[in-house]
Amino acid sequence: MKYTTKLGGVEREFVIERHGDALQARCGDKTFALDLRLVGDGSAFSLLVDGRSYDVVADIGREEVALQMLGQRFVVHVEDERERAAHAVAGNKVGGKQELRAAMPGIVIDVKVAVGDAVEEGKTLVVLEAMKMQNPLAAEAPGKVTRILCKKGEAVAAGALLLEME
Amino acid sequence: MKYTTKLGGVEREFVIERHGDALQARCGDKTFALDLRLVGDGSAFSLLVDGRSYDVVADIGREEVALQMLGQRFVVHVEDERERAAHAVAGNKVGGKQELRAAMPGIVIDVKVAVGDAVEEGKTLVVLEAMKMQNPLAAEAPGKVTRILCKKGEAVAAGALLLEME
Amino acid sequence: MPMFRRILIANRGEIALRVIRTAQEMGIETVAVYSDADRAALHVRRATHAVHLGGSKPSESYLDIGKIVAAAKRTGCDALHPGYGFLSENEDLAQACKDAGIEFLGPPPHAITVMGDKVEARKAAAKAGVPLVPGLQEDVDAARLVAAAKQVGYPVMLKAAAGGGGKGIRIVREEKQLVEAFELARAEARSSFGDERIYLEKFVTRPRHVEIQVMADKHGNVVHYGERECSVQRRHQKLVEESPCVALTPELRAQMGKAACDLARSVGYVGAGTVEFLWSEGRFYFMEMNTRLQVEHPVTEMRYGVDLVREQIRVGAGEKLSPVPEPRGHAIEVRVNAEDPDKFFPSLGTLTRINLPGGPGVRLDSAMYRGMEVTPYYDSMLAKLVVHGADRDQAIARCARALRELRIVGVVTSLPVALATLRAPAFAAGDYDTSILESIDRKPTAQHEELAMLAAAAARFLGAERAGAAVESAGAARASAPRWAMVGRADRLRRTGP
Amino acid sequence: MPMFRRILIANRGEIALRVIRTAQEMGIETVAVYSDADRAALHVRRATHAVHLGGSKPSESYLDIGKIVAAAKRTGCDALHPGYGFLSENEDLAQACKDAGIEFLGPPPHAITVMGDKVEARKAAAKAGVPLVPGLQEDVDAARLVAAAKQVGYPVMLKAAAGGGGKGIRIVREEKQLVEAFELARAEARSSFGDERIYLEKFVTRPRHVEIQVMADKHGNVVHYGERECSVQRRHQKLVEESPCVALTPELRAQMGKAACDLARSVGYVGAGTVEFLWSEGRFYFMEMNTRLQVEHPVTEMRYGVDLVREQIRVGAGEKLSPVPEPRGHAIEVRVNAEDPDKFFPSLGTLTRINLPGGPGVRLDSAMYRGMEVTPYYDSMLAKLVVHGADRDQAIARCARALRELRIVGVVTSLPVALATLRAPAFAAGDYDTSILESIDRKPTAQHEELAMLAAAAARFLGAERAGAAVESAGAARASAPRWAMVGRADRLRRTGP
Repeated sequence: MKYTTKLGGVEREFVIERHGDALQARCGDKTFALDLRLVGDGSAFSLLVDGRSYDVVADIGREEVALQMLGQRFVVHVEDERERAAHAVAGNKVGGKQELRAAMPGIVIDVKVAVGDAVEEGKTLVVLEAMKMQNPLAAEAPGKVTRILCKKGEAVAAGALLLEME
Repeated sequence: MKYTTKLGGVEREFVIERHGDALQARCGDKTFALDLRLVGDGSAFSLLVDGRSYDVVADIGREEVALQMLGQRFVVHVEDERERAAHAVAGNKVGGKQELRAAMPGIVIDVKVAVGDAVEEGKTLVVLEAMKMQNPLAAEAPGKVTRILCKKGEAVAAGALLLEME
Repeated sequence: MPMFRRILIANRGEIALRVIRTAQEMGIETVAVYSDADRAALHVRRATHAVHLGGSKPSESYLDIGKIVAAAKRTGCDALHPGYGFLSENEDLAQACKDAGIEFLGPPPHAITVMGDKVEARKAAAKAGVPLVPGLQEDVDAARLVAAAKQVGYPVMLKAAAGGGGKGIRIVREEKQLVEAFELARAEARSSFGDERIYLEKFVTRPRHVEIQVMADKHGNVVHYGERECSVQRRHQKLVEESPCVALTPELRAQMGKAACDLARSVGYVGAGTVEFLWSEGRFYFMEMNTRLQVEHPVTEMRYGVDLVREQIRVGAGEKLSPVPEPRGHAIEVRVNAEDPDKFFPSLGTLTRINLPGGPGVRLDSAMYRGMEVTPYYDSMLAKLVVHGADRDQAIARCARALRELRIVGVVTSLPVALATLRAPAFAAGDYDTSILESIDRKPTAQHEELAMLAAAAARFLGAERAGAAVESAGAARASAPRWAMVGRADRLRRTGP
Repeated sequence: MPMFRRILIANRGEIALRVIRTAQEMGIETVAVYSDADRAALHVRRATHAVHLGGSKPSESYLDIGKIVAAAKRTGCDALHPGYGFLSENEDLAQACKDAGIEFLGPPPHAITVMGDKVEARKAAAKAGVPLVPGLQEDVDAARLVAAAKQVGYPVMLKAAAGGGGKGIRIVREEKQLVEAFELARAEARSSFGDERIYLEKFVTRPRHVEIQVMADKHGNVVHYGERECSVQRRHQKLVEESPCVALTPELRAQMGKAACDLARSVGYVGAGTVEFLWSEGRFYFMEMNTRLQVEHPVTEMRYGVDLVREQIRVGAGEKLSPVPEPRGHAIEVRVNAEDPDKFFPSLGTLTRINLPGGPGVRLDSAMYRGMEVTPYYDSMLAKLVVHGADRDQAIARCARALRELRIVGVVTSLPVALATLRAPAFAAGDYDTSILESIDRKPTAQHEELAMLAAAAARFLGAERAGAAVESAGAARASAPRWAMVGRADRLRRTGP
């Protein structure tokens, strides 16, 4: 199976194949001998790459795999070849909608923008208080605010839609 | 629900009832206010008895509940009133058959009895080697050896029937 | 006075558990209190008794003095430990305990009151001969400012009395800018805070946060257990603490220890307390005194082989202080918070996997357990990892090793920030100040990123193989597939559409 | 000689992990080796490299010198750590390493050979002036026996040279029984072992097992780190170890330390070793020397603040011994085995839940993880819990506290035996010998049994309520019911029928 992975602006394609007990991964002209083994209940695995050992904890989402390994946390975007083909067909639209949702229950301390505002990437849109801390929620990409669905002082539930941008 | 519990030769009956959020247990003329809460995945629970706190890990079998609490391990025989009624009907036979099974894979080092031997409680029947240690398997009750299904030097699987007594 | 029979712990989380552990070792019973959210919390399960207080909001439970004191009376407690946070520095609780005949395991109410007021605390420190950041606080006018600034030396800071958290601060580098800056600052303070009071302080360059652990008994004895260096902070929250502080000379350490003890003695202190100082260019200045056990007290315990909670309980019961052992080696503590390591944004969820570190020189203080929900009601600290080594290099290497062993799944944690700090050359050299976190590069190497991409592809491959196997073996799949297939958390602003 | 670049660890389980931890802290890479059963073991996951050896039987993997040395060569290792057990006291491995130019992190082959042979070891000890249990070993006949017995004093023991594990031992209390007993013992030995050699030893009353930890470098320096008391044993397996030993006076400790160092020096020892003594009535006698790191080495590490594996690696690389720090407080280790606490019968299964202890003064060395299978291939030790306290009472209380925090589900463990030992009056008083486990009462109180019965009924009630809820909410049930309803283990002879 071929996997397209993206991390920090870099994209790599890996072809992983099983030959009996052994696994092989190819990336360009490099080849790796893999040995993979699930540990316990399956959110962790032991990965040997050419005899080097990595203790990996993985949280596998639909599009993203969040990994704990090497003392770091990586969120890698992964598509297998079928998903990639499906996306290629659906793609080619320009722009896109951004939704700002509350990741946790909290209180809206401030709304920093108004409908119609053009905002830069990183601009704080809403300030949410949760766990004794004020958390600025920022735009992930530039765009224009199209809807605001919360107001200052309001208590919001986890997952609540706070704001939309285009 | 009424539960009959047995431990170390002592038998106690507990009637446990729910009144809304509160639970009440009765044992003879004693009454206890209970507060029970499962912890995480459910093999552990927090038990408050009249405000006293117990951290309990439980392994619930069909007839026995193995508990870790108070720094000890208890294996309590529990029947609810339906099970007790069913057993009462099936019961009243005299004697019983004892089976000696290998609790783990191992090698039979010695068979200490022969068919027809009358043995006391605690008499070593078979010596099984596993985990670098020799483990004497003893009779749990007095009886007479009726069948021997293993022999010295033989490797046996976990659960294998080694010997029967009556 | 005999030892206590039963202590109520007016707190939750790891600090409640910390107190329970020592009480248990001393043969003293404990009463845990809990909110709705904490019914199954570890401090409830490990205490000998537990009392429900009320709703999950702190105001309905852990901050309700009336409920807490009533619980202590009802359960026959003869002492109360306030932990840190919540009501630990509340003189009303201390007073209510006193009135109820329950020993409050902290200082007398008066000491809490004095140290809780910045102006009073400064006055007490000055009276006890503790160095303060030089400046001008009272009767401020332009002429007196110019004179004071000349005396302390430029640069100086103008601060709004009503400011805080970095707001209302202005740095002045030359005398000719001072008067104009003062007028501007005053106008700004008036409009921002409705309070135009301004004061002047020497600008402290490259400050380090260094604090002294003190302990006092009821017989007039006050001792200290050396210092803790707590300069690794983000948003004024400490993240990594160590002892000893590489910047202190033995002379300075002795001076700071004496100053801290003098201050404690001057307010009739009893129990554990911490005097916080700013260190800059070889000098130290009083910041404030925390009249309770600190989060980072285990750093001191590891170095001195002492149990500070035990000492708190002992002096509360009227016993005399134990002798202070000789310190040994080097200790480091790392706080592990449930928060995004990039934005320090709290992360909520259920802990589905916890791998704890172990081996030589490693201590973990935590009330987390598998299945625990991280809720928005309380602070985000999940665990404190504390290590001890024969020297600083070994302690740093050990801390990094243990941090790599610690895995928490279900929320995002600050672990990578701590590891990056330990790896940072400035930290390794010991040459850092309170701004260190701003300058640390946490970008993974290209090689590590490639490995992560390979691992992610491998994880997907394994997942797909297992999904295939699951169809063949429904039994095996039921046990493991749901967890494996669990969709990742979405803590971020998601993009929808293509 | 420069520090090593990469160490192969010829072992598994917690000791392999122990070595990996220190190597990682020293910046040295590690190569784990593993059998089929250990592919997902923690030592494999935490090492920087891993090499598969073969089948799960030790003879196919961890005992195969050829495979191990080949793996070390292939992976470019410049050192090899043997751990304990397996090949750790095998002179052939030490020699094979030497021949391959790989540093064996243990003594030279000659020292292993001498100490591995009981007769040679006794001779070496005698030559080094180390006290032996008095008796008669050579040229034994009736007349010489009578003379020897008179000299050492009754009672005496007659032992078959080919015996072992308590077999072939006969106690003689009076001279008039001696010759007859000798003839009987000789006949018995001939028929039982095919070897009629008998020797005589003084009967050592109420013996304690006390051992000295030594360390030697390649420059002729030998030091010791005091003693460990290891008398709490079942089937000659240690269960609880502590340091210091309450029975030793400072003078005796110094004598034993010197004797141990002298013996090590006399055989050209290098690295970590332990000299085991019997202590009885204020005297000590040489038992044997273990030419490797002991299971219980963390007891010493906790008291001395030293990393013995680090010292092993350092002296292996040709460095000089570090100075021995002053010992502090009291340390206790408890081994937690997967075994029935009544019959010491091994217990196999999958670990479904692990709650680890924490807080002050607690160290855990373990390679267990949730989901791990306990197999019959290797020994049954799951974890070592080590605690440190300011004094013995605190250490005992702390150890009991930590043992209560430790929960393991999936196998039956020896935890209750350890807790009962800590509670036993003889242990608390320090007045015990190697027979202590036989006399400890482990029967729970009637009150605890009643509570357990109530808890069992409550567990059933909760299970039934959840099963009811599961029908209503299939989703919730799928996540939790299988584990909850898991059938208990059946380790015992079951009765079938009514």
